[in-house]
Amino acid sequence: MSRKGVSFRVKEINSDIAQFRDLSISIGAIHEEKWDEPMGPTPFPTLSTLRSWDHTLLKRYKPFYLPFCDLCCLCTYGKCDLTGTKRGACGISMSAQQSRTVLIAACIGAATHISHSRDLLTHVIEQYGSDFPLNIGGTSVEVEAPITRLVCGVKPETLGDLEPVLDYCENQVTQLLAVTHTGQEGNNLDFESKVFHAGMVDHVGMEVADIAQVSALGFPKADPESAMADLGLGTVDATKPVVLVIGHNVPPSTSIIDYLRDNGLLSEIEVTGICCTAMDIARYSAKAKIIGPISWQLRYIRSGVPDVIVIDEQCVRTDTLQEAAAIRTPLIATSDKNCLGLPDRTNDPIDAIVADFVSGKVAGALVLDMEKVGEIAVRVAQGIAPNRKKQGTLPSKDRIIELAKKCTQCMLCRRACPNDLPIPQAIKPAAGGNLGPLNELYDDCVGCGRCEPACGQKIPVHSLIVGAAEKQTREETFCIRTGRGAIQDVEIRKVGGPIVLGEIPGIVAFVGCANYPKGSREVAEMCMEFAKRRYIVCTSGCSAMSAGMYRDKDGKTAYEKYSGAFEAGGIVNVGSCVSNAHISGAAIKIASIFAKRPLRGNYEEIADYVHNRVGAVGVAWGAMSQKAAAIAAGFWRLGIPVVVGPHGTKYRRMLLGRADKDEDWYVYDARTGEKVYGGPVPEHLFFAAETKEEAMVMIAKLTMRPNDTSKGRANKLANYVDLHKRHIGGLPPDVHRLVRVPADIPLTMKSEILEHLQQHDWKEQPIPDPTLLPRMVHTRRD
Amino acid sequence: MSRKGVSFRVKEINSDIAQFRDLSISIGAIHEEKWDEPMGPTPFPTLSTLRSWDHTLLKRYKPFYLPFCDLCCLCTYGKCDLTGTKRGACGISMSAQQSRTVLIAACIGAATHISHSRDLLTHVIEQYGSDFPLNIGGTSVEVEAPITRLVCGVKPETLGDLEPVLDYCENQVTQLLAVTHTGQEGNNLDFESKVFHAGMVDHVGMEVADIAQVSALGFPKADPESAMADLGLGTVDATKPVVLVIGHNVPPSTSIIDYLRDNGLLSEIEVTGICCTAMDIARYSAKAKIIGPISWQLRYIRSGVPDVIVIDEQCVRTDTLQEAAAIRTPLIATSDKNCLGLPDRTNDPIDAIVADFVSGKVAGALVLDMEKVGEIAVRVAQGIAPNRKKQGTLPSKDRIIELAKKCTQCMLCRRACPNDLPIPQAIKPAAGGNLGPLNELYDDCVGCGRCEPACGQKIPVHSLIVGAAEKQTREETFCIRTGRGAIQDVEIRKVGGPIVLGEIPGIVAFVGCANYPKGSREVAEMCMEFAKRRYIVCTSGCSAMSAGMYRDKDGKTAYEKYSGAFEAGGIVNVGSCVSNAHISGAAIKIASIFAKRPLRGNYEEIADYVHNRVGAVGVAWGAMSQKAAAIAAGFWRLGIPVVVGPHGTKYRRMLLGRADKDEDWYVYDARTGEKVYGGPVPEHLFFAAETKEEAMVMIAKLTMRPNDTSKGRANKLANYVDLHKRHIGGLPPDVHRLVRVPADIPLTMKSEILEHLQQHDWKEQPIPDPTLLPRMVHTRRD
Amino acid sequence: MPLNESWQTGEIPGPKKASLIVKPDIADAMIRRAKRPILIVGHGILEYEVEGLRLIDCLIELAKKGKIPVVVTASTNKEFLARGYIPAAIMPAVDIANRLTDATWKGIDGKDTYDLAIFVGLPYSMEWTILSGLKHFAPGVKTMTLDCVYQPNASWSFPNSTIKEWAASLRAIVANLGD
Amino acid sequence: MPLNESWQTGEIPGPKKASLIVKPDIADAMIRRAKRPILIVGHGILEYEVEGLRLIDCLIELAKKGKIPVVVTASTNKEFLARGYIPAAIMPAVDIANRLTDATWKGIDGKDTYDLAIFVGLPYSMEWTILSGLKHFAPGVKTMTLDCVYQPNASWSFPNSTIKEWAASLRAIVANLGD
Ligand code: SF4
Ligand code: SF4
Ligand code: SF4
Ligand code: SF4
Ligand code: SF4
Ligand code: SF4
Ligand code: SF4
Ligand code: SF4
Repeated sequence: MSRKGVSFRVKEINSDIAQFRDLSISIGAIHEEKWDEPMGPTPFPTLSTLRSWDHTLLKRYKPFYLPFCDLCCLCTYGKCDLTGTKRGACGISMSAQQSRTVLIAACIGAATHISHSRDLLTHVIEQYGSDFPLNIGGTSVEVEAPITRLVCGVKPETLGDLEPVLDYCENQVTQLLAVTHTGQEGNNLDFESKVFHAGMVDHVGMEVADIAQVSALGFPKADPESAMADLGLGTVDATKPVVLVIGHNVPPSTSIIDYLRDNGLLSEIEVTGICCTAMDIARYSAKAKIIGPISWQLRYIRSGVPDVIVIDEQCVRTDTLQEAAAIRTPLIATSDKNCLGLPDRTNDPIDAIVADFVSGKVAGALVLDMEKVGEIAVRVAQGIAPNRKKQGTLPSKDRIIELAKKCTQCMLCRRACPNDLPIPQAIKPAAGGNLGPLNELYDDCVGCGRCEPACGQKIPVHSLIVGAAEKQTREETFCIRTGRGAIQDVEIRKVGGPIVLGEIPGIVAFVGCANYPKGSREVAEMCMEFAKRRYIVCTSGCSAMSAGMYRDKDGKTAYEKYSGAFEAGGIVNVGSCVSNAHISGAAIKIASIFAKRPLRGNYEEIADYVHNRVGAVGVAWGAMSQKAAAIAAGFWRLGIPVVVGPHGTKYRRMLLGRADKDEDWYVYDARTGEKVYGGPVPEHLFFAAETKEEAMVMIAKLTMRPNDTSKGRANKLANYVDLHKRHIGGLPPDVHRLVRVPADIPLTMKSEILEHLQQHDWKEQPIPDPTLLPRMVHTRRD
Repeated sequence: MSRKGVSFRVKEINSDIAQFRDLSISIGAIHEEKWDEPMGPTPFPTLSTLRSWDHTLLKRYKPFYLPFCDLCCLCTYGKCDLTGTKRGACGISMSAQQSRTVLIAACIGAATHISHSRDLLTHVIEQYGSDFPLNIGGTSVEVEAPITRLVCGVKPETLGDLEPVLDYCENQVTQLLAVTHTGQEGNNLDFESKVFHAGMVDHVGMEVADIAQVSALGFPKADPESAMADLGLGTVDATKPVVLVIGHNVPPSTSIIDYLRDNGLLSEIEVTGICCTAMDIARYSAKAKIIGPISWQLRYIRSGVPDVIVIDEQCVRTDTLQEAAAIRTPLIATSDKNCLGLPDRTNDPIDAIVADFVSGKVAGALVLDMEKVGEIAVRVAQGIAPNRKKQGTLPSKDRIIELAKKCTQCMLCRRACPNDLPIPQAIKPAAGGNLGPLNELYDDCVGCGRCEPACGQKIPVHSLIVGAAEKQTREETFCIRTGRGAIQDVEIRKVGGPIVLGEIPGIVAFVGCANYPKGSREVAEMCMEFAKRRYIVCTSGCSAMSAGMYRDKDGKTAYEKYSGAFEAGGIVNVGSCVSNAHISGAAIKIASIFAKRPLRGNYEEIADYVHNRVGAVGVAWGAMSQKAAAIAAGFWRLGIPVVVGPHGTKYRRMLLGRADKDEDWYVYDARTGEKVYGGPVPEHLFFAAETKEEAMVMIAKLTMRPNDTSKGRANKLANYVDLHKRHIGGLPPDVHRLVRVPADIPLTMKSEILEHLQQHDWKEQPIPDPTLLPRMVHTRRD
Repeated sequence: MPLNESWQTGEIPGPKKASLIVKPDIADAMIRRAKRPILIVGHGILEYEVEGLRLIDCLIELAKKGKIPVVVTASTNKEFLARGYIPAAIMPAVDIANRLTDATWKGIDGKDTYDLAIFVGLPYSMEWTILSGLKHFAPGVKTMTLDCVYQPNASWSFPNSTIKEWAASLRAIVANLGD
Repeated sequence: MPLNESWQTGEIPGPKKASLIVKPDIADAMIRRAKRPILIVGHGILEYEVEGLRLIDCLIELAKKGKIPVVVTASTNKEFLARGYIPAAIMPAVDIANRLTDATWKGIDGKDTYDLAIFVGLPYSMEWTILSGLKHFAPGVKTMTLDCVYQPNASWSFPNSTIKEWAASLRAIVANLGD
């Protein structure tokens, strides 16, 4: 009766009861002794352990609620109208309800990463054993699990060591989800504190997943020069049998590569992927091709190219089975989280399954044995490709014109489109033979397909757009540096100084989904802009793909133009969604490795350091999912601001500072214990920008920290002012709030800024040694 | 680095690192050996292990979706309009979305019980140690944890043995919640299967909680004659200092009783409770008084009687702090799940906290140390009572008339009222001095308070109703048999035969919340009706209270009139919400103890037995919460039907059989393996009744099972027909579907039923030895 | 009182909402146009009596004149029987609604599917959710409510009305049907 | 096109919804009645040009005639500057909206709170959510949108209109204000 029972497969439990006991012995804390760092104050924090830190942040960054619904429908007392000061039948107020909704989203997001992490870990432990050592980057990465060390106070050395870490995560997610029950938490800020907690736990879960797969599957190990992989619809050789993998959990896909390798088929079959499974399979074999983010699912399937589709979990369109059937491509589901109503063929012989697929007898099957999946997928693709002839459902030009003629200009498609794209306006000319305007929509279309069922004329609107962009899709031939995983300790040591001194103006991480207001290109443009300005740019997940989907005037993609090192002007693709942990991990490592702050179970001090000193900003331009909500929350608790696109207001609230309220910006000076004005930096914790331009200006501003040296502040200000001038016009109106001493003023902007300062009665303010924790006064260790 | 870290308190971890290792040793599976029952096929089932069983049930009991919103707002792609055949931006359909919403609710419910269970277990282990033996009913209860044995395949003997069981639950909740992420499960029936899984895991969590508290806190141990406790507003002696406890997690309340006992104060102070904490504190000390279910929160607080309010978790109105402040009563929050924004005083000296409360300096505080809570609560009540003078906020008759005069008859209060109560129609005469109609609303009012913020005239509508019913509230002096906990093995042995033979027509369990369409009384009336008809009636939670809140014409409450034994005509209050596990546990024990089916890790066979043979029905007449959803789901997976009130349609779907489709009702005859018609029994798995009368008739019908002997079926039919005649009128139109052989016909109804059968071309059908599992054919072990 | 808002303030529907029966002839026309209408009567009707007219009598007249089969839910049957009218079927509301979502169901008489389902007298929120179920999952069935409050999920509904206005409308519907 | 439904079909509001600006005078009256109005202009306005009239010019005229301070978001500032009009403030949309929920905020000029916030040119769903924030959390501030689509969370909104109708209305509003 060991907790290990949890991750057991039934067959194992049946086969040998004694195994229980054997395994329960292996749980032990053997490595505990080897780590001589003393335990910090908050290992395995509970819901309330870090509450006061959260409230400190939330006092400054108050939630600005943007209710996305005026009602609550969570229990059968409802629906309750919570408009204004009304309360629900359980007594809840609108503000608490909004935070509660955020907490549900964050719990779903964290649960998703953690359960993915658990499935992955169980799989690699089955394959490689509990004792398989963690290896994230050899000797270059001694702090192998900064978040786990920080949060849990443990130092994992083997795959097996990661299991109790996930136990903790599962326990906390359960506790947090319970908080959303009717009649539990009643205070909005306490809900927010729990959102932060969910975010922190989420990052632990992500870290476990990525260090497990990097170690066990031999992904690039913190390699700044990880291989380049093909990216884009145009890179697929459709003359070969094509496998498409979609999702986030890589084992079914590695099993495909393994089968291809073992059978010498690697160059005969195209393995293509969408979403993070694509990112991770490319880390496993750079021969795999990445099609694009979630928004490419419909267009790629409808192109008819894939001969077999293998889905695992997360961000898999739930209509994949229907779309696959429309192109007569079989679908293999491989996760018990996404069974799609398919018959479970896990225990059937491979030959029988392959035969049923190839003969067209079945359209889909559930196969939960990862090892079988590889062979089945490949053999089905081989068997089916010759007959399918890659017939897609995208309309030809003639057919587009014909369909466009049926349009009544009712506007329903546009009214269904999340980006309010002028579809009817583009269909009108198409009816007359001019497909240009339709093609123009392609870049801004997020491929959600909502326009189609909206149309009373049954016009397949999205297909019309993709069809009209046929030439453009063929030219989607980009490349991406495969996910490198962690940041090396030595890189941290190198950039720690320049970041604090300001030679590097900040770290900007482009993460999250593809729900962009104006297409992928904006992400690529922002990446290049900040790399050019010598920020450290990080990318992950869908955003990492988007970053590569654009060539500048030299014909180069971001990944070709900039290095993959964690350095000024580098563009660092850490990997898939779960690799986001390396970004927060890097911030933590700056505090721990560069600044030598104690790490173990010492969350508050490290977060206080990061918040006040490490100029990092997360940008989730197309953030869409609950996972993105959880990831953002993990950054918030570390005091790292997150910028989202305009759709981000649908996350129900922003966390906004008030630069105009001086009293909000006082910090303790650690040298004296005095409360001193630290300036409105970073100004916000969660901010939705209206346009790319507004985002870039805000990003530059949000890298500022109270601890900036004058040199650093001057560099950050120079970028901020320059971006503001270019994109907004004129000097930023708040520049006087950001200059503390004359030396903060960028040299080249001296006269105009001085004039501005005079106009605003500017007074010099000392630069503090900032902390928000009274207990850090006089006790600094660096 | 043991998983035990999870439940550690920070101080312990800090104090001694070695403790980690000590504890990791104690995880072991020592007792495993002592249980000689061989392991069944499905211990620790994962999301897909029992999928085929679920689909078997779902094929017969198909979801009938009742979307409570036409949109999905779960991610920032939305809101998506899912009307009819439209799909969301992630591809999801309306049916899948509805099931997904049910899954979120079931996950929240399960997480709530499991996290409550975890907190409780951690607390009692801290107090009594891991090795403290489980004792649920001494030698009368050998099967101490039927659900845990069935689901996990383990046999817990000590408190410590329960920890890994909760690990499993937390792991599964995390997995299940992940399924609700955007782009995961796409099939509605697979969502439903996961809902069932959540329900099953929920019952494990509830069982752990209740057997832990019964064992450690010395609650009645399966005692059919557990003590009677006072019930109702009228039972409180308001001349004494009064403590009010609200919630579900009993430790803060036991600490109050302990302090009173230790200081000889038990008769000086009134300890009163609302919701399950009330149920459980009465199990701890029958001196505690139960005020009522969740719907009594506002009326009791507004009465001004409580001098201190102690809240823990779940079903605590989120405006309690505001309501408490309005009567100048201090509030102590004791759970990290519900902090209400209060200052954390956990580590402050008791004297200081008490002083601050008594002086009125603070209105509320968070105290997470259970041992402190008892002393603080009592001393605050003592200190504050003399000065407060029990000033409530309920209006006097004159004030009611005055307020009623302000009414503009705008109808907004009525339109906000979940029960559409004719409030304006009652306020009109009140303005003229006739409070009768207002008083009449009292019984049907669920105390949600929604009418008040709806009123533009700021009339405190709910207070008007309660004020008008002042005399009635004073007369609320009822009693309740305190929760007895488990059902004894010997009781199971006794009733097994009569149930199968039909002397006992069924087990009817009244459970769940107080969101009644027409007040509490209907629950009491139903209990009495079924007890009178010699069904075994079980009660728990809010419903157990409601069952006692009514006196029949002899002036007796249900608990005075009927025995507390699990026998024909007994009314068995098992206890609080988590005690519901004893009801499903009893059904399981009938299969295991009476029918000797193997229990260990043998879910499908046991569920198949229960579904086909044990005539149990759950009734959640006022089901409101996510916990109620999870509890119901746990019954569904066992094949036990659940009846809810009309508000239950807001749970988004029913699971309805189609009696008119003969092909749906075939079962395997275990003797022959043939597929034979088993009749439409039980007809539904989840059914919302429009009225109490419809519910009673349906309950009687739903106790039928294909395995019924003729004697049993005749008894069940007699009740069904009689109830139908009384409440609906005439012979039930489907009686010919329920009579299989002539001997099934109740003697007294012979002629009319025979006539009906003739009119319906009735043909005799053999009575099968029914099973839905092909593998059970020829392999019966009983 | 707003005419076409949910009677229960919070029970906001999505984009597809009931058309208002602004004049009784609209309802008449719909009933006449229906090939196979069915009338589902909940227990709520037992409460209503306006100016000596009991709603149940009005519905019986409607059923007779329109030759519409009546399904009674809950205890409504007893009152019909007491008036000498035998409903076509006794069935819980969720059961009849569930059958209406089945495009292959041949009706209580085993002859054909229904194309119009007229609801009256269920508890407001139960009727709301049941009509929602039909809105989404019974594309072949139009729905109408005869309650005095707006039910957004029906195909046609009365506006929120006073009992008087409503009784007059019902009377007019029944009278017209006789023509 | 339905007049008073959310332009984005799925973005259904709750019970409290914007009144329609059916005639330009309504908007004028509201603006005149306001003690301290403020105009918030998003980047969307840069796209609109009807019959030679650029929306931005119309708004500048509105601001001048009505003496309404203008807050510009995103890059809108550049276009205003290019026309020689200096907005009262440059501020992201969420920032100005957040300040409007603060009943103690004394405005960009430090003098007093605003009682009317006029929005135009934000992305539809962003404006929807921001207006929702103000609907619930800025009880002292009435809101109005000048976009050509219905924004249910405002206090007043135009109906969903064609660009032509809408331009005519705007022109009329500006013309009236001059009176
Ligand atoms: S959770 Fe509260 S606000 Fe939501 S529906 Fe239930 S009672 Fe209403
Ligand atoms: S598929 Fe593209 S065009 Fe269609 S609604 Fe979605 S984003 Fe708009
Ligand atoms: S919904 Fe269809 S008919 Fe209407 S404008 Fe769009 S494409 Fe044309
Ligand atoms: S919260 Fe979402 S699901 Fe609930 S009523 Fe609002 S839009 Fe609908
Ligand atoms: S989860 Fe799917 S249906 Fe729901 S809002 Fe997101 S995209 Fe739309
Ligand atoms: S408190 Fe009572 S009367 Fe008021 S809305 Fe709730 S149930 Fe109706
Ligand atoms: S809401 Fe207020 S004013 Fe309106 S009918 Fe009810 S009590 Fe009267
Ligand atoms: S029965 Fe329902 S309302 Fe009552 S305590 Fe349990 S969950 Fe809460």
